[in-house]
Amino acid sequence: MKHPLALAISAAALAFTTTALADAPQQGGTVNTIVQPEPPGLVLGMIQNAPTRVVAGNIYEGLLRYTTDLEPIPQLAESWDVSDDGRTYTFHLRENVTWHDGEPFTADDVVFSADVFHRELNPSARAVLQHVESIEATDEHTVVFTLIEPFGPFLLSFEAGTFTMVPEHLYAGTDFRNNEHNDHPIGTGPFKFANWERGTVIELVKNDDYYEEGLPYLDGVNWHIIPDGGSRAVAFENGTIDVLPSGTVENFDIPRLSEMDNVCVTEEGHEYFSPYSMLWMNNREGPTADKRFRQAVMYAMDREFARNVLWNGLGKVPLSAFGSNARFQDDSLEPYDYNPERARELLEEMGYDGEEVTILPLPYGETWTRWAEAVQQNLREVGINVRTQATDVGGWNQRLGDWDYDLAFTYLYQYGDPALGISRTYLSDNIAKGSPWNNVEGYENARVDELFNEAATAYPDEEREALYKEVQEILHEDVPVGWLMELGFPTLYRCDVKDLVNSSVGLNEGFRDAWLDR
Amino acid sequence: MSFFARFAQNRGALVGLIILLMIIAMAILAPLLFPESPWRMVQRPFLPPLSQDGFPLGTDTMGRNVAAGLMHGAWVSLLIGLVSTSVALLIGVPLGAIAGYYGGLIDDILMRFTEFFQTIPNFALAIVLVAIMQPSVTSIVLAIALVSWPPVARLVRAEFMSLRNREYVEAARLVGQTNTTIILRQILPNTLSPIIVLASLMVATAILLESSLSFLGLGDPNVMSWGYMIGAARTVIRQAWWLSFFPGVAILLTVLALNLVGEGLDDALNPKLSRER
Amino acid sequence: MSDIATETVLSIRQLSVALPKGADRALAVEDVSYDVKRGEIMCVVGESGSGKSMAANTVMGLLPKGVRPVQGEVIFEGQNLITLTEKQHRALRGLKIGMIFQEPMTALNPLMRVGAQIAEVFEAHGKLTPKQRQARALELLIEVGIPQPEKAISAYPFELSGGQRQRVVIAMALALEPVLLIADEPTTALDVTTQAQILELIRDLQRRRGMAVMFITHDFGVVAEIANRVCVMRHGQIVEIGEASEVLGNPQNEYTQALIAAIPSNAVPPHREANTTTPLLDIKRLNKVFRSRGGWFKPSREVRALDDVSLTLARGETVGIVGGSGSGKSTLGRCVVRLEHPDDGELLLDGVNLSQLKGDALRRERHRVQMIFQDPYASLNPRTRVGMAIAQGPIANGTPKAQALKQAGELLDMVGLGASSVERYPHEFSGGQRQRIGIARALALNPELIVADEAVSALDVSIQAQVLELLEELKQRLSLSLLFITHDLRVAAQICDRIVVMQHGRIVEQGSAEQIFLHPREAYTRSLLEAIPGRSASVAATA
Amino acid sequence: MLYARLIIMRLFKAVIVLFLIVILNFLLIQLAPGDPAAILAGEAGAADQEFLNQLRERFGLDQPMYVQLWRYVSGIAMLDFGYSYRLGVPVFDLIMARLPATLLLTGTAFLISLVLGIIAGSMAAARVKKPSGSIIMALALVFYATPLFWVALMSVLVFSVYLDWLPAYGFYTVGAGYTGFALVLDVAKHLILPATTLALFFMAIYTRMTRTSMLDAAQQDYVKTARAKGLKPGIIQRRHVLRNALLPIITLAGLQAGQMVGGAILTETVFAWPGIGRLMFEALQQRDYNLLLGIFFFSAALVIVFNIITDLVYRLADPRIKGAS
Repeated sequence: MKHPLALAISAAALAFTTTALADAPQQGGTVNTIVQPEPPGLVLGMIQNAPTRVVAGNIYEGLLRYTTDLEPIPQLAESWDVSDDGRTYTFHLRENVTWHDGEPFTADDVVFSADVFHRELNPSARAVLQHVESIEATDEHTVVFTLIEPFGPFLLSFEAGTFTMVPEHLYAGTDFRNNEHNDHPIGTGPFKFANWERGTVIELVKNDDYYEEGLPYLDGVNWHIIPDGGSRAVAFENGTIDVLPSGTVENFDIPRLSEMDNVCVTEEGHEYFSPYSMLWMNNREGPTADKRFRQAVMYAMDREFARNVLWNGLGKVPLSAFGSNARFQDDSLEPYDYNPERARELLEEMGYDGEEVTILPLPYGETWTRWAEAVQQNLREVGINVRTQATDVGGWNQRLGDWDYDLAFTYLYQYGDPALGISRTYLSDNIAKGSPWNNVEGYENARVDELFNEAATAYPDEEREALYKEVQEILHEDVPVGWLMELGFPTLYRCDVKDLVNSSVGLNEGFRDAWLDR
Repeated sequence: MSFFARFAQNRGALVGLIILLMIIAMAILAPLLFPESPWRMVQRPFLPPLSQDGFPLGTDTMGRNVAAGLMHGAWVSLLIGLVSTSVALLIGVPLGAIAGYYGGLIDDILMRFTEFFQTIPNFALAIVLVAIMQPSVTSIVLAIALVSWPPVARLVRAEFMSLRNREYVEAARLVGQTNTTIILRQILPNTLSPIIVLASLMVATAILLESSLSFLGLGDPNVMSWGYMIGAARTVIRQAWWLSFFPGVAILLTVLALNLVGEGLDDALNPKLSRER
Repeated sequence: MSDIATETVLSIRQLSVALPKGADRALAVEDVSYDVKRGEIMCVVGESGSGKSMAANTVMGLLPKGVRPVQGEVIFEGQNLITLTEKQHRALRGLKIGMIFQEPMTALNPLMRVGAQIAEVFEAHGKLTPKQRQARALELLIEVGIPQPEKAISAYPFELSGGQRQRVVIAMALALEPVLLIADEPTTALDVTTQAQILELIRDLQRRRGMAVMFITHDFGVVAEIANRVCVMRHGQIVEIGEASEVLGNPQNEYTQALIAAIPSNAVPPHREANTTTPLLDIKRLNKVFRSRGGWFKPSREVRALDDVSLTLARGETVGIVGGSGSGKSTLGRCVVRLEHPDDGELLLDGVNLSQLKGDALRRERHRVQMIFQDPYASLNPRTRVGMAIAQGPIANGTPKAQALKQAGELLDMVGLGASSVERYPHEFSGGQRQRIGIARALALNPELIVADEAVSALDVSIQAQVLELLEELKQRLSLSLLFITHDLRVAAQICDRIVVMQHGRIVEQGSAEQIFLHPREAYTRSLLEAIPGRSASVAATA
Repeated sequence: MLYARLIIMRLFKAVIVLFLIVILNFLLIQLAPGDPAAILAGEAGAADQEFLNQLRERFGLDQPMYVQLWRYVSGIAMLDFGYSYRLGVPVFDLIMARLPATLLLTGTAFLISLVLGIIAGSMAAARVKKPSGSIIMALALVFYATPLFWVALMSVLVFSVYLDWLPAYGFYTVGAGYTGFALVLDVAKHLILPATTLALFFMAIYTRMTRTSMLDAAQQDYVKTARAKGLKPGIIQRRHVLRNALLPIITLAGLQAGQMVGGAILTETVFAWPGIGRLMFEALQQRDYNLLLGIFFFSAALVIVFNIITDLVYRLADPRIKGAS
């Protein structure tokens, strides 16, 4: 069954392409949108959380952008070469780029950003940089990265949010976190920081010196801060807000809002992150340590119901550890369909004695709370004694970091390549207390470790594919975590905002090409 | 005039009592009328009220029966109100009694302590306490109790201060009764009527507080309370008004009824005031 | 003069006033008729619940809610006040009829200056300019004899004493020179000397202005002092009415006779002597200072309540402690029963010093001295059955409960209430009966000494007499030793062997009752004696 | 003179209370699960131990608790509230930026509720046992019993969404560029819904309190005295009954004024009002200890300030207090 909203989205996408072709972009106008929650700061590279990315992605830039098919396209790097052994990457930079303060952007900025700034501050960049042997500026506009050994997903690592370019002339030699420019971020992007009224609005204005001729079309973007979901919906309804980024209104509001006149919806713009929702299951102790119990949980959950009722029919019910946007997915595996009978059998087989199992919802809003309730009820109906532990973000982090849970909701970004976004969940050397983002479930399988490690550095892709196929089979059988859903996040906007989403990070850099047909 | 006759003279109080009894009946009958868990997803989501047999109040975001939730919720809301009030009384009455009876330095210390609690805005403190203890029925009850005991302590203290020099108390002291006996036998029974009146209002306030906490997402996810229902329905208020409307009305009626009963009790227990009305 | 005295100002004819449903009787006042004439003071006298104030309130149009006249008429200046509209009635109040109330402490608005409150009377009837009103207010304050009237006019009520406040109320009532003044127990809340002054003031003003005064009181002493004519009421009906001298000197009605007989006699107390001279209580140089607790920046204040008080009481003797408010007499009593902790000095009871005992040691000695309290309504726990209230003491001191309750029954029998009262609650008893219960409670522990603190002051005269009689009888029967504290010399004279007069925490004078009465040595004692209302009148009557 | 001494005395006490509050809250917050570093790391979506350690060291969270407490308390003594962990901005600046909005909202609501409550209460007291009086009291009871957030939601639904008369959220129209009087008008428009919502509940309280207090005062002897003077009922009600009835209301209002800061959390959340109630809730969720403690400090200070103001007003209203001290 296809949910009505999902149908609406494909129709809108069609309409969108036709009108986009018909009209020529117009200059001018300001778009009002929303950022939720209020970001802690705007210096991308120092802070990588979602609200910072969505605002600062329009101020800062990376070397590359990615199409919705995750193909790299130029941003600050005009072109790039990869050596045959897959160890040397040479980037040729644009020559006419200046920082917002007027200083030119050069290869030294790249070396500083990658080798100094990100190594110190940025954990996700750090994970990639551990494969890098050296970074050199061979001339003012050329940078060479030399890797220790081939690293398949290396070219996917240069997105603005993960690998931001920061101005060396302002940051070199300073205490980065207390740098005076943190209050007034300086980037190379299409918009400049203008004003931030805490609790109310962040205002960006057009960068007149932007290197892409004619861009941006808009005069500015205002990011409103409205803490209540209901108020955000009202603001969109009464026309104050033009664009509702994904996740800023509750899923339950989306069908109603999308049915309004002059409102368009798109599900695109999340391909790079491919948020994948999972159910951590503690592999260390309790009933969840038993593989049969974990399989029973997979059979007990009605994931189609959740997709249809809670997610408006958007997203995909996943097959296994690899999402559909991930490279090397093996789609021949047999899905864990909703089958309470099978779940009960498995529980009986393992001799489940009714021991209480706790479930930790993700404290990110109503949809997640409802979902936890649905799963709780699903599990109860096959005879599992479940109790929900309510918590806030702090408690959730703490419990996962301390492995103090039985079942817990989460979602993780996949970053396109299994070596970037997937292996981290299953590698045993990634088991460490204190973080909710590593191998939190405590799954240990030597063969899986071996396969993942080999695949990351194998070259070329055919070799990687074979290794990943075996990993997927093992994981599918072991169910180290529950695979809930590949999330579909719709972006709602007035149809007269054109060319809004055109890359795999969507709104994070969407206003670069956007224009108003008013 | 008998106690009930005096109570029933206040017509509002009688109405309140009837509403309250109905709500209590709802709570008691819930497991009989809706033996299934109120969490069960039994029908299509967002079924409007009266549109289908067996779902007089419709269904919620996930197809759960609103009527079942409302009935089961009565039990939870009343329980949270009663238990948190009892805990608040357990804290406030002894503190107030000791402060009021002994006076002097003990009184000073206890009252500074009470004032201190009142200096932190109530609701803010409740939120912090629930967040720290993590939401559960226990933490909610404790948090509500911890922010609502100071008025009890003050009331009891004031009563004790005015009663401790009553002649019958002095007489009790003179015949050699111990302080504990005097506090428990002589003074406490005579402070009961204002305490009962205050307590009935506190139950109402506690129900309101619980619903406010739930609204902010600090409710216990394992029990179906009215506050939870409104909190959960808040995001869909536009497309499904009935989801927040019915529990909202339920809270309103309960709080209203408790207040009316409280006033009635006040009239019946403190006849001096009733003449003024 | 004579024609003035016969001009009827107010005429009440067959007035009946109904109480709201559920009250203890249907009519507050039944078929009452009397006149108040110009230039006379008409005293309406009766005990509590006699309905004596109801007619006055009808005249003023100030009946409580739910209380309404159902029959008769009230004629004032040719119109029937009962049929007036509220607005018409309002025009008379303050202008033609003035009123004084019982409680001067609460009769004035605490938030308004005295001058403004007086000026309001003129304002209410649209007289004078604001400036003139202040001037008149000052004149009135001078007229009612307030000390420092220029200061008093801008004072707040709390800055004035009770007597001064009552003068302010009188000034307000007289501001517009009313034809009729109604005074509802205007001196009951005041102490003896102040009462005498206020009575003098009212009589004086009445003479000077030739007003008609309707004076409501429960005290025959006051009646004797002030009345031209008397109307005695009981249960809402008039039992006797006539010239003051007639009614007082030659009461016709049995009830009136009983009331007059019950007045503590002014006759010289009989000479009595204690049976023994063995000292039971020996108080040596007792001191007590009350300190108001100061704050961090606020100085504390001190009141010396007992100043080197020494006193002995023989076994079987009754000693009266007499004094005005603030004399320290109550503090002395409370120190003796150790409800207060004396600062220093000795309190020897049969040789044991009680003054510095504390905690359990004190608790164990408590049964030796017991107290009878003033307020029969406050001295019994409303939620404790009478039997239990009496038995509590013995139980606390180790007597088994059943036995203690049995004794309680016997004691109740002894104080004339019957053993069956054990199971009843205090609210089922009248004030006098409750006081008997209080006496039984005090006796339950077989104390060596009983302190009676104003034990009969809150009772109606007739009840007072009965309770005093009971005490007298018990005293004889059980050879009690009694410390009898009272503000009323007459009462003291009735029951005491010896009298101690106190003022400002010191003993002024002590001696046998006879001696204090007939040959007071100190000026203070004399002033107390002279202030007794009706003293001259009743002495004359008995003479 | 007298006031000056009183204020100094009260301020001295206040400082002690505030220090105790700081310490208590500090300890309380330590009990909460999770710390700001973990949350910031969590939001980033990917964090390693090194990142966490960096953050903790930066925030001083690696120190033993007593050191943290000492640092914080000695900071407060110098009126240094530290930096917000999450926003990296001085706590003092953040609070000062938000405080005016809260004060505007609560102040307006407070005045509306007090004035209307007293008027409604007096009217109800004058109409005891009449239908109009009963209707006022019934309304007050309903407002009292209705959950505040529910009223807020419903009023947005009715006045913003369906009728489109008033803005649904925010402090002013962002991007409209109003200045001067236009800005004042704009803010006023935004203020109406949240202030009214917040005021309703408190108005109900004042209405009930005023009525009870007036009926109480009407029983007093001095009212009988006033009637005996022949004063008109209106004057008696205003000058004698109401003035005395207001005394307990002043006390209550003082208590409520302080508490309104806390009560505004719900209103500020629903109406996206950028006040400190909302800031507090966010700080709590983010475990932004410094910010949270700072807000507690300020709201407690507000309560104390209101208490002192109440005392002064009470002294003005009741001459007896002045005389007693």
